[in-house]
Amino acid sequence: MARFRAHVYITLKPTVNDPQGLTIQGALKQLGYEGVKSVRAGKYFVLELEALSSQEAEKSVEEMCRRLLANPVIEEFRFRIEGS
Amino acid sequence: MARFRAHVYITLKPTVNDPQGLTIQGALKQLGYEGVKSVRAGKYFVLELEALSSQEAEKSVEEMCRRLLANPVIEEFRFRIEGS
Amino acid sequence: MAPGMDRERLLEAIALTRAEYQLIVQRLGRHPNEVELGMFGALWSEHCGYKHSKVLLRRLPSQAPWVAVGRGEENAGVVRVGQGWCAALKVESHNHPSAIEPYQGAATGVGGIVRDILAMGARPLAILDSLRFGPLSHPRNRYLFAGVVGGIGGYGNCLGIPTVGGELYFEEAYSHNPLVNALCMGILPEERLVRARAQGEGNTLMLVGAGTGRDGIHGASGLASRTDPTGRFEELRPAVQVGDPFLEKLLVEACLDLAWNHPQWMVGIQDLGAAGLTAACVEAAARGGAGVEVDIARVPRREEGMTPYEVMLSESQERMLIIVRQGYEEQVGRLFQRWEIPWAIIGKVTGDGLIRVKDGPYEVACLPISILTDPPIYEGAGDMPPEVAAARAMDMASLPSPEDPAATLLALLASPNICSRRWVYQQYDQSVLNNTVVEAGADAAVLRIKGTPLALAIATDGNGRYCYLDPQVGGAMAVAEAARNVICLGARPLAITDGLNFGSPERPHVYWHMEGVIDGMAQACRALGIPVVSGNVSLYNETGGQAVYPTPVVGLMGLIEDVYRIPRPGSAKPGDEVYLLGPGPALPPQSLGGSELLAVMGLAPRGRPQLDLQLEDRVQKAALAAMKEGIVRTAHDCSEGGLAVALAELCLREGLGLEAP
Amino acid sequence: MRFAVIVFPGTWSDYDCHYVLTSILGQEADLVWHRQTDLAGYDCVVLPGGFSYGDYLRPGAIARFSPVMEAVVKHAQAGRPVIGICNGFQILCEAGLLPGALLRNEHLQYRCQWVHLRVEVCHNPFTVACSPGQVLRMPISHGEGRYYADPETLDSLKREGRIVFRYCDPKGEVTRQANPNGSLENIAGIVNREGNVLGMMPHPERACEALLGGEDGLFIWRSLLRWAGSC
Repeated sequence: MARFRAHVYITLKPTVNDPQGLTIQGALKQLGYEGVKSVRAGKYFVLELEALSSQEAEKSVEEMCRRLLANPVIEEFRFRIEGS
Repeated sequence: MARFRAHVYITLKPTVNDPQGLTIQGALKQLGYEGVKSVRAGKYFVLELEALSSQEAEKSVEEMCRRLLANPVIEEFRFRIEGS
Repeated sequence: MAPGMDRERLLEAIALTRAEYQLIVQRLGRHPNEVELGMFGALWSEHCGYKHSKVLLRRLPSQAPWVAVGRGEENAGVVRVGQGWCAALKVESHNHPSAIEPYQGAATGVGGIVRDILAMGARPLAILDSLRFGPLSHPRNRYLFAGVVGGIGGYGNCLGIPTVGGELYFEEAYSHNPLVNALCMGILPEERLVRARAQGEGNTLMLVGAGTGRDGIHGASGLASRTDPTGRFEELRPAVQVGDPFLEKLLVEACLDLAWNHPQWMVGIQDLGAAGLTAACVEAAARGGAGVEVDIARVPRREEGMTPYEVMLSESQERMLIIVRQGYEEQVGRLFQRWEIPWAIIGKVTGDGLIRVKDGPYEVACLPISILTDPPIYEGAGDMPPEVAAARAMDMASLPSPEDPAATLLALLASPNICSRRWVYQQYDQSVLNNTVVEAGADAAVLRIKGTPLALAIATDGNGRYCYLDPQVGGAMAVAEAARNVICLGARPLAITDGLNFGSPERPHVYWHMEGVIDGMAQACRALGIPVVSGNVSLYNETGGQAVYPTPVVGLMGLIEDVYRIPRPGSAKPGDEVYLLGPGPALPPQSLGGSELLAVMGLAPRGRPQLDLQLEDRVQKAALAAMKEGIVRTAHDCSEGGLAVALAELCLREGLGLEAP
Repeated sequence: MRFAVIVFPGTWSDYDCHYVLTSILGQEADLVWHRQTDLAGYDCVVLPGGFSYGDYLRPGAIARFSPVMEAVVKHAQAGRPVIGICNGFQILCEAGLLPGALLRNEHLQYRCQWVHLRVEVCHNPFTVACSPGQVLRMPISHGEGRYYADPETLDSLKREGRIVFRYCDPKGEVTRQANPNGSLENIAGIVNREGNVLGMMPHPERACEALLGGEDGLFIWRSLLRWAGSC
């Protein structure tokens, strides 16, 4: 078994409105950061996992995202894996 | 002015316990992913911003994280910027 | 929705039949264009047009001296409760979106029902949630249950409105179609009553709140008006969106600031719910007997490149339409500015009885309001399903009596349909606004009206299994039980809002249940003297031809004259005597029809539930009279699980034992 | 005594605090919109409960930048009392007026229930009318109420007697079962070094009438009145 670290990024689908992102953008503007054109808020997970190979790690992280970590109705996911 | 995209990653400091991460790890185990040794839950923001240069973009994103996006008492932040 | 899509696929997408299309062409005298057809699809949908239920709903009594705004008139029903105060009441369903995305589906359901109460100029006082899922043994149902409860709490708690009651059932019949009905109750001084009427030629239409996006396109006509033979809802996923309770809280405060402090600046407030801007403008104009002109180029958007069709049908949440009196636009704009809410003038009231939609200089739609608000009405034909006839015929006398009654009682108390609901309501704020006298967990919640001795008791009831076996008796029991629940807290039943949930009305078996339930409710309302002042009908709750139980959700509000002298949970003392009012304790086996006992014994529903309305009325009046005399410390009603469970629950609640001969 | 009840976009206990202060305690209280920048003339500032800015990003993370907060900081630095309830406590921590942070409840759910609090110290404006060890009963209603502080901060809070309330059982025992959200050492309320700024998660304004379930919340408001009367 080898140790891997997976970085998972969950974001709302582009078609889904993001009131939290809008509110944060408003706050940044109030703080003087006029240059901010948009903010999208999402989730970030760091997983430490053991797997036989990086391919296997990739496969199981993909499944974990599809089955649990992301809500397919309103969210999308990306991830990258480091052999640690 | 040039357009930049900033990816901001906010994580709890290691000293702060993370019940959400523990709960997700438990759920993944129930789904059969025994190989998952730990899960840390955090936030992921994508900012579209205009700035004169990438250095300026770096500086303002750093400030935004320090002043608003992360709470220094309990959180750490990293970010990377793409010139889009 | 690609422009120029051929008519056939467009009709299918907006759930209009060919015959309905022909009717439009005939009444209009021409073919409607694409935007116009979309508007018809929305307003002639089952959800907005009540095509299959209007005939039956007329049977429900809706008049009483204390009714200020009755059923069908406005966004919510309003009744006078005394000392110059009125209460607004409405229930709404968000079943289909919650089946797709439980958290946001339920959350936006709460947002919608709160805006209906707000549109009457009422301060929202309490929320109740009436929920039904498939058995918890199935992971999908656990996911839906946790998501819906999370969404209701997430939205309601952020609004700062207490969620103080409701009901919860788990039945196989709801596995593919959970029911999520949300009720809201509000109060207002009678002179601040607002009507959603676009009237007064030249008055201004002002859209306030969130930006408009492509959310929920076909929400009204797509989701809620179609059966789902192959799980086709997945395709309409963008129909579900993320609610923004923060913006809605600002909307509540701003609209009440306008209605209570500056009523002279406006003539009406209308919520944007199903069918978005189309329904809001048309319904407000219809009530005002006027016309409207809307320029969608001035509608603030959240997405680029939206077509007129999309802007008129978008169901983006947290938006209200204000009909501003001419000349006060600036003051109203400043008021919403002060509350940090975006606003935009999007049109005006006209006198020609038309809705005229413009996109800058171009006119994209022009339709008579009278045709849009007059969809075809269908009368169905009912037919008792054979499996119901069979279940009723089963002999109840031959039922084995449980060998170990104690173990059976424990099994009943542990059954998901009876056990404690604390896991749910401890996630809901119970006491914000400092009005909650009796919190969730009692027979009904009680909320006081500050500055008066008055209080309002509120409960919801409705057993789908009873209605499945005998719709008449089941419908009547829903009303009777809701009345009993508020009476347990010393309140006189005042008004009902009913959430009706059925399968496809085009199927005779479903129509037989629907007609029976409504008749039964009407009978009980007449016998107990309680008017129905508002409601909602949700149809097509079925998947693959399998419909949910016919499920009426009766939200009933009662009036307490003196909140300091009501029976309250936890006030029984050792030595107090316990009286049973009504039939029993020995009852014929038939009374076990559709009971929870049979379910716990693993038996399929059978027999026919029983109810004697005249006796029910006498029991309720006697109980209230005893409470007025001040001789009742606390009370509880018999429902699922019968007398044994009622006595056990009473002991648990009061923390005392019971000796029964 | 004159109270300023601050109203941020999304606050909802402003009405409850204002009602208790005026209708029950007969004091003067104004609802002050978060854009106001002058709090001169007020004896006590109240940061009420609610979901300021919808609790987006973090509870209180955005409200702390509201224009009124500068005046709140000045008020605190002048030694005058500031009480932050629930969201108010979160805002005070985000603004650095109080140490530590309020994290998501350990069971990851919103929790509304009546709790018992043990009064740990009484030499401050908020509990001067209480006796040490006294048990108060009032509601909590929050999703992020788990108090956290690093070990050094915790030590200084203890050494300087700045922990004012701990969750306890009806008899006053500080137990694990009595902790409704996983807060460090059952901490429910703390004060700053000078003792004039209090943050607490439970809602005293919801426990001021027997009709609504309890009157122990009055001890805190009456302490403020007594403190103002004495100095």
